[in-house]
Amino acid sequence: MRQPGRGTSWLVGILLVVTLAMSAANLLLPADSPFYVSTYTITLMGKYLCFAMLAMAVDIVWGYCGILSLGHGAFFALGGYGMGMYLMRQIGDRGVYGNPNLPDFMVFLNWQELPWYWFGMDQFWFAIFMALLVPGTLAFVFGWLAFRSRVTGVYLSIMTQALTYALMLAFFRNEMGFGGNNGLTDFKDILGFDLQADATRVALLLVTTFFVVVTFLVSRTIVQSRLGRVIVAVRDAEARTRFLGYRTEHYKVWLFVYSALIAAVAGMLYVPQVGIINPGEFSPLNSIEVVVWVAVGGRGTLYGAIVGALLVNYAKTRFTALMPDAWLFALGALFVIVTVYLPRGLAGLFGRVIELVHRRPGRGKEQTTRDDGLSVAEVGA
Amino acid sequence: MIRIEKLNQKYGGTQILWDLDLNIEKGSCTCIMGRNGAGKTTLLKCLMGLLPASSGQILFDGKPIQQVAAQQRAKIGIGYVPQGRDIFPLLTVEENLQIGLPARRDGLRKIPERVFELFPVLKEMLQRRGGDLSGGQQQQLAIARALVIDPKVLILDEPNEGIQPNIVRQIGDVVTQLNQEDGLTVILVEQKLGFARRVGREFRLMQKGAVMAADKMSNLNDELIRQYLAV
Amino acid sequence: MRRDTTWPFLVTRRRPVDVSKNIILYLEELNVSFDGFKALNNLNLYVNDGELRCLIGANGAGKTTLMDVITGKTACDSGSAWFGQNIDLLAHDEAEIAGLGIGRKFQKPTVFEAHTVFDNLELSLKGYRGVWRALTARLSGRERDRIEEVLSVIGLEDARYQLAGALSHGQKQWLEIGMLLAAEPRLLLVDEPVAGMTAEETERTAELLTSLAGKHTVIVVEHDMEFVRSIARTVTVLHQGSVLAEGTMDQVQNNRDVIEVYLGEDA
Amino acid sequence: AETIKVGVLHSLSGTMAISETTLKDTVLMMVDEQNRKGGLLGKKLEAVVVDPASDWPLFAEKARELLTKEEVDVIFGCWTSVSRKSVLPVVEELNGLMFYPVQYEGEESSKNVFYTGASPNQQAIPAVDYLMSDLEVERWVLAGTDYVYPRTTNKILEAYLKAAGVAEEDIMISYTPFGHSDWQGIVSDIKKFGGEGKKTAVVSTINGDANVPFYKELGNQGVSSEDIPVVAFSVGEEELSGIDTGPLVGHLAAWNYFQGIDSEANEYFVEQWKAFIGDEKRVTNDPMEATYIGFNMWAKAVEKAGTTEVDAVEQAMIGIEFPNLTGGIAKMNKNHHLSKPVFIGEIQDDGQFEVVWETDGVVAGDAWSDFLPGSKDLIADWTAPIKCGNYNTKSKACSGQVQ
Amino acid sequence: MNALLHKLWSVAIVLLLLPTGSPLAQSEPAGISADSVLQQLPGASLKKTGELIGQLEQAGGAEMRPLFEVMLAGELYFIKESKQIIAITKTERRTYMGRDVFGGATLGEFTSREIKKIRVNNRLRSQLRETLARIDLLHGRKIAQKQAVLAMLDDLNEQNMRLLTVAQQGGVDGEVARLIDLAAAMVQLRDSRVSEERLEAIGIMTGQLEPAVRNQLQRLVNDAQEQDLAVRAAAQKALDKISERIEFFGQLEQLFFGLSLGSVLLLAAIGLAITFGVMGVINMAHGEMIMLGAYTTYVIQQLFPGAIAYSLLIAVPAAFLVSGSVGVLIERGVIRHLQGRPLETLLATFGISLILQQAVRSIFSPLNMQVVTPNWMSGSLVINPVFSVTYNRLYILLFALAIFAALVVVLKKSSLGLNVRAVSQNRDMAKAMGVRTEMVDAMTFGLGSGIAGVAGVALSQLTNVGPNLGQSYIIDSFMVVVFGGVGNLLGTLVGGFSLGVANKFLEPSMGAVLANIIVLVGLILFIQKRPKGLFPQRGRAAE
Ligand SMILES: Nc1ncnc2c1ncn2[C@@H]1O[C@H](COP(=O)(O)OP(=O)(O)OP(=O)(O)O)[C@@H](O)[C@H]1O
Ligand SMILES: Nc1ncnc2c1ncn2[C@@H]1O[C@H](COP(=O)(O)OP(=O)(O)OP(=O)(O)O)[C@@H](O)[C@H]1O
Ligand SMILES: NC(N)=O
Ligand SMILES: [Mg+2]
Ligand SMILES: [Mg+2]
Repeated sequence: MRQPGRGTSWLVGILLVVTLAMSAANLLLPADSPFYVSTYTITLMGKYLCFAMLAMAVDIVWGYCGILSLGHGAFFALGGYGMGMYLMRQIGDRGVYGNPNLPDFMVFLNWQELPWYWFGMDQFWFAIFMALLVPGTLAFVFGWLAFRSRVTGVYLSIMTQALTYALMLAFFRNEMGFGGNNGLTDFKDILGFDLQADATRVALLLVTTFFVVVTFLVSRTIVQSRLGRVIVAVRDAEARTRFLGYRTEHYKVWLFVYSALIAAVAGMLYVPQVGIINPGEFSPLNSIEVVVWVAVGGRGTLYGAIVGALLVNYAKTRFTALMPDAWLFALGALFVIVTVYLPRGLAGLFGRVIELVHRRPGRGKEQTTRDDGLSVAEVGA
Repeated sequence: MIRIEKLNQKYGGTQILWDLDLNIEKGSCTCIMGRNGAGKTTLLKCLMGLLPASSGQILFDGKPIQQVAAQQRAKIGIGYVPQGRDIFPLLTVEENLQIGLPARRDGLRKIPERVFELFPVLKEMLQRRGGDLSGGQQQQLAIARALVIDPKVLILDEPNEGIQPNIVRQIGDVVTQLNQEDGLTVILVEQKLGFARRVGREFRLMQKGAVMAADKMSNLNDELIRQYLAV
Repeated sequence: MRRDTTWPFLVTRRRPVDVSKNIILYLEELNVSFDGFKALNNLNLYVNDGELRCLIGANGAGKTTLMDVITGKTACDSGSAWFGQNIDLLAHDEAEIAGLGIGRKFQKPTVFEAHTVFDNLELSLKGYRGVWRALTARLSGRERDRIEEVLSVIGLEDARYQLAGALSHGQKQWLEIGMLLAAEPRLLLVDEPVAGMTAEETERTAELLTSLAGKHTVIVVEHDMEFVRSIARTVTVLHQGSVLAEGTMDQVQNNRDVIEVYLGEDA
Repeated sequence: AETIKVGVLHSLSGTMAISETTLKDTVLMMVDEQNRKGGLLGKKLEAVVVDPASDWPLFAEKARELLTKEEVDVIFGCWTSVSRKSVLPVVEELNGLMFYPVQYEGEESSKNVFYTGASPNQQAIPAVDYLMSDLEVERWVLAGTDYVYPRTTNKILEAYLKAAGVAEEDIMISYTPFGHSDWQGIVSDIKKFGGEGKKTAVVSTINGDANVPFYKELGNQGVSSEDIPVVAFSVGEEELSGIDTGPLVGHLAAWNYFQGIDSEANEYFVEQWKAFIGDEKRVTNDPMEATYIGFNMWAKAVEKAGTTEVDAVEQAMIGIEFPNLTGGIAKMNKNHHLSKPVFIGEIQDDGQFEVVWETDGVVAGDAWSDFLPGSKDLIADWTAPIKCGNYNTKSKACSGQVQ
Repeated sequence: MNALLHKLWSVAIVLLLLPTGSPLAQSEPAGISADSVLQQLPGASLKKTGELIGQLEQAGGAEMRPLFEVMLAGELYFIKESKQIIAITKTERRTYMGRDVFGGATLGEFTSREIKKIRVNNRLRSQLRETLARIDLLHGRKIAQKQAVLAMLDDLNEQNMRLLTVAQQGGVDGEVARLIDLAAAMVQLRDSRVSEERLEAIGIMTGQLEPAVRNQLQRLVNDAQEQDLAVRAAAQKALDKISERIEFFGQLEQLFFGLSLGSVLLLAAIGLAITFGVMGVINMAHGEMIMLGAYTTYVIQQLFPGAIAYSLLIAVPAAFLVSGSVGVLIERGVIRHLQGRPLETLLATFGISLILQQAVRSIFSPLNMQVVTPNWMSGSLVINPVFSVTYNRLYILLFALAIFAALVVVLKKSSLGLNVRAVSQNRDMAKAMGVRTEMVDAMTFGLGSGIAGVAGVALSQLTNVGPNLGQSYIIDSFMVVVFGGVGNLLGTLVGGFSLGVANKFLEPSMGAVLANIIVLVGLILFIQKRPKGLFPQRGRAAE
């Protein structure tokens, strides 16, 4: 039986419709119309969707393959830096010092020339290429080393954390030539379009939505293919899978690289929309937060990852404004409550609701829950 | 000694035990048989308190114990040897045996010698990790471990799975010995007819989560076997 | 250092096993020890192609360890293990060995619990195991038939959409045997297949294994003597990590040593 | 709108909450006070507080939220430079108005931002002057947290010291990460560096959290302020309130304000603060004064302009004067930086500073340092005809950021 | 022989110097009276004050001691109106109690408006301290004497030499005598023209670790004017010898730093080794347990302001109880519901850590709290001038080891240890064996959290006590536990110390940041080699 991605395609539809409507409302309606969507909301939505992509990236490795990565922020940030470097070079001589060759932060710290790794970053295609190549290679090398040596479980998790932590420290160093703690900022335009123009922001949102949808569809294809089932098999009984002749480390490496690339693309889309990339993105706590989004949404389901990322970040936005002094209580409580009462996250809740609505006849037995909370329906989603 | 009435059990939405009744006499040695998936293990787990029953009654010495937690059931004298042995893999053999000591009612805090009399191999293996033992050794350890708590009832779930013939015999002897000399009530789930016949004095046949037949072992005839045990 | 080839990386991985001498498995002078404990002790064993070999021996004699060595799970301290004339098993890892056509059923049934019975079988189907292939694989009609066939052999037709995790112990045993069948390996290593099965089922398993022999080579480890007797042609008895006796069931059964360490008096 | 909205963009959680929460409360206090005085332009002020949570991209998002969703008329906010850099494009895009109250590295002047904290020439250079002349320091340890403020400040100081004839080998530079907590090795190195016969001092641009373990280690390794004094630019009364100051007596800090400075205005301010926060033990510090001056100047400018409209207020701000809490008058210059006095204080055992030196008058804050090659030709001037934050006096042009 | 020569030399110096005047200017030199100097003190500039102190020493000598002491303590004020100089003690109620500087008689309370402080800065303080040292050298205790002589080594002027000689004649022994001899040798090397004398002086100076010695030798070696090649060569040799010793002690110091950092890592990780290592809970709130312990220390110090010396001793059990009970609450309230879902404990405990941080922020303010270091924890154990061991680090190192030992005993000797392991390996089976699993869970989590709290007490002595305290240790803690091997306490010990030592040995050449990065990368590579950490769980079951 093919497991259908039932009840999930609608999510893609809703996303598309909502973002298109928002974009139209922003561009076509006058600012005083009650249906006008402010650029603030557009940008916010763009950011959320980048996070949703990142969440999917984590979910693919964690939810489906049991690789709990506490360092996916690293790939996100590397992608972001790639884009940031491009945007930085686009500033050209419009920086405060008017130096056409060096970014501002290099000028006032007395750099004499552009470090070699900045060369070519003024070409969009090259920057994108590097922004994929670097995190992809890092994921490959790290994954290859780790999976080949059969580093698993918490050991792997903590190593991913060490990885992002080491990168954070490295990028903090001003000698690295990435702007140290301040990172890269003050971008002006992308591909010749003014980054501050509403139309550019809307376009960025639409591009992001496009990538979220593509990621979703591709990932869904993957997890529903036999590959997807091998991956789940690896998660549950890696040794057994190996004895069936599957080179589990290859599966893991490629999945890890795929996931890292998604994270990198998310990072690339994130930077022009929020306007800054700095080493804070490498912080291990950031990566842990991503895992938390996925868990809240329901791991092992792609749409759960999206829903979790959107919900938690929306909650954060609202709470930090509504109760600036106490929002952490609310957010913390949310995490605790979801874990205790919704073992399969929000997706599990949906799943149950949907199940109640139309119990499907003809199935030999009902869904049975494994102790880690996965069931057939969700594994396929 | 143990009386089960109208026991129902579900995994999620799937019902496994259906209005199951079972009566075990004090001092008896009862063999529960049935096909794969009939619900034998499930029944024993309910009895041990490791699975919640959705309805029904379990009486131990006349007292209802559905609400009693598993650890308390160990203390009132139910010893359990699970299917698959479930040795604590990273504890040494000695530690595996010590775990049950506090549950003894007589306050003894030393592994009783009797255990080593019954299973001399264990004495040699005291300092090895339980998980490293071979299957048969683990099985012996599992029985020994259950005996440490000085139970009144001993529950064994397929104790001979994967055990070498002479030890199967030995286990059979031990069980008989415990039952007859020490007066221990024994509940045994067993698939192998030979062993069941040799050790058990009564039988219960299960099918689809219910007890279909109960009698003295001598009355287990081919007809019953074909009806309830053949595939 | 590999001596069989000068440029090992040039040799394609997939070579059909060469059984021209009619022996499919050579195990020589194998030693395995754990923390000083000798699990295998200068073990020598040869298995003919197409044979159904029973391996018996006391608990802890090293039968499972032997299978671990053959399948690449455990590295041995010394000795050699060849698959046919041409393949050095010690130079390959688990996945490669499985790819060479050595399948295994574990002593403790291990199946993919989050997958349905059907998917478990699908994943076990014989075929190329590469990542890309897995991504593009579609179940062919032939493969589907094969799965149905296996399902009926193992008696789990009704449970095909059930999660394997929800099967009972015995059902898992069957499923694992099914997975082995689906993979159609050259050499089957079956560790205690009838543990937890009823007499009837035991018989069925015996039939199944006997029917496999010839086309496949089967090594069965079992403690159920009736079962062994019903299928065995050659029986090897392991004791403390080495071969104690080998021969027909009758020979073995009357061997004093075997009776003493394994079967017990009046077996 | 019937109220004038004042946005407060300070972290209330995360690593910077420790410093920034105080500034949020200061703004709230100022808003209260202003409302008690009848508000501005006949309207009440309303504070809108958000929490950017020490998360730099979140600063940008929150700034946008304040400006577009809440439509605030002015923002008081940011502490770290990176947060300011993150917010900058947003306030410029949306033509907002922001007051930044913390000492910083300079090298910036935006039409939409007023910098009321010290720039390096109002803190670092006077401090080094004091050490050189009064304490006759000959060897220098420049110790900082590895980020842009210490880097820039130390670049400037290095150039300055070398210009003053200090040899290369008499300058030791050391950078540590944020929140560095194991100072054993570095303090031991400093001790060795200072033990070579010449009077040595440490110029510390070590950031907030790393200071407690740093000073503890100094104390325990027996480095006293008499052997090797430490002059810090990021350690104020608030930071000291979390440290057992006994062993630190005599170490120094350079600021534009100390709580201990005697003046009526200051006494009133301190009392008002303690009453507002409801804690007798709470202290005041330099960024609070900077907030205080900034807020009052803004209020004056709004009155002067008769509107809260950003362009009008921005022009009105220039030239506005307001009394410092420490006496004297602060003035907002054309480059959006203040003229303020500079004080050097020594730490006392009650966690307060004792002023041991002060500049004669006020020092005008430089947006662009004279000691950095890239910026020595730049000036900022937001009045006509230049109207530019980075005007090159050589090429007579305004590079890049033309408004 | 040497000693004899040396004696002679000392006597010679004394004879040489005697005519210049009595070494202690007890008598008042012409015209200057202490009183008149004192009158100039109010309102004097800092520079002027320095001069005045010199004059006061000349004029008043030992009599001025109380004045100098009050001044050094920053308690010297004058009454604005009368310009009278008084000593002031600040009271708890922020009022000012005046007393007579010399007599100590109480002069009543003053308000801050009536009086003004006589300012002292660093320079004055060190001048005062040197002055006091000079006074103390003659009638001080040994420690003061030693300090005084050490201070003088840097400045061997005539006045100081005179003082030293007098002191020596007054009878000193041991360390002080050695230092005075050293001073004499240094002067001899500097002032003598006779090659042998100078060589002999170098002989005495060889191997001495006092920085002044090294500086003088260094100067001599670098001095282009120095003609005497033999002396120069000897000086170079002496310098090399000294450098060699310094190098050795430098390594020793590095090792101690490493062990100390290791002990901090161990302390931070040890609680996690239980909650995470043994129970398998990915406890993101572990750092907050440490934080609670640190805050408990703060609260204890607030509750017993009079007993700072004992505050840490009280805080240890208190912190154990506080963090332990919070741990038990968390276990009972949340973790218990997550059985069989170990990975999700990450999510819940992350939420809890946010809540605890914010709670502390709301209750105690976001500021750092001031935790006082008791006297016995401050300062350092000076082994020689280039190697000393700070007491706080030393005690914390010992404390960490003690905690570790205690924990090992608890887990090995009590049934708790056995039960925890059994529960974590097979909960159902443990239940079936009569183990009260819920109790065991709660106790274990409580134990792990309690130990984290105790670690917090120690860390409060090293770092900020603020809401972010926990966050700064959580990453390192996980790293240490994993590096050592999950579930292995000894691994945590060895892991902590080796990471600490590695870090500290890399730091001098790499800088703190790069050292840290290299250690992290090393850790990642190490785990490739040993995927289960330093001390992996072994056996079949661990696979
Ligand atoms: N965790 C579970 N979730 C859902 N269903 C389960 C679970 N465990 C067992 N079952 C189902 O319950 C039924 C009874 O299982 P049980 O283990 O009690 O059988 P059994 O009689 O002991 O079989 P065997 O002889 O094979 O051990 C089986 O059909 C099995 O599929
Ligand atoms: N990883 C390991 N670590 C330590 N000892 C081991 C390990 N694996 C196996 N052993 C030991 O090796 C011996 C042989 O074990 P093995 O499992 O091969 O026996 P077996 O013949 O399969 O027994 P059984 O019939 O009971 O399954 C046993 O004594 C076992 O304790
Ligand atoms: N601007 C500062 N102090 O970061
Ligand atoms: Mg069963
Ligand atoms: Mg075996």
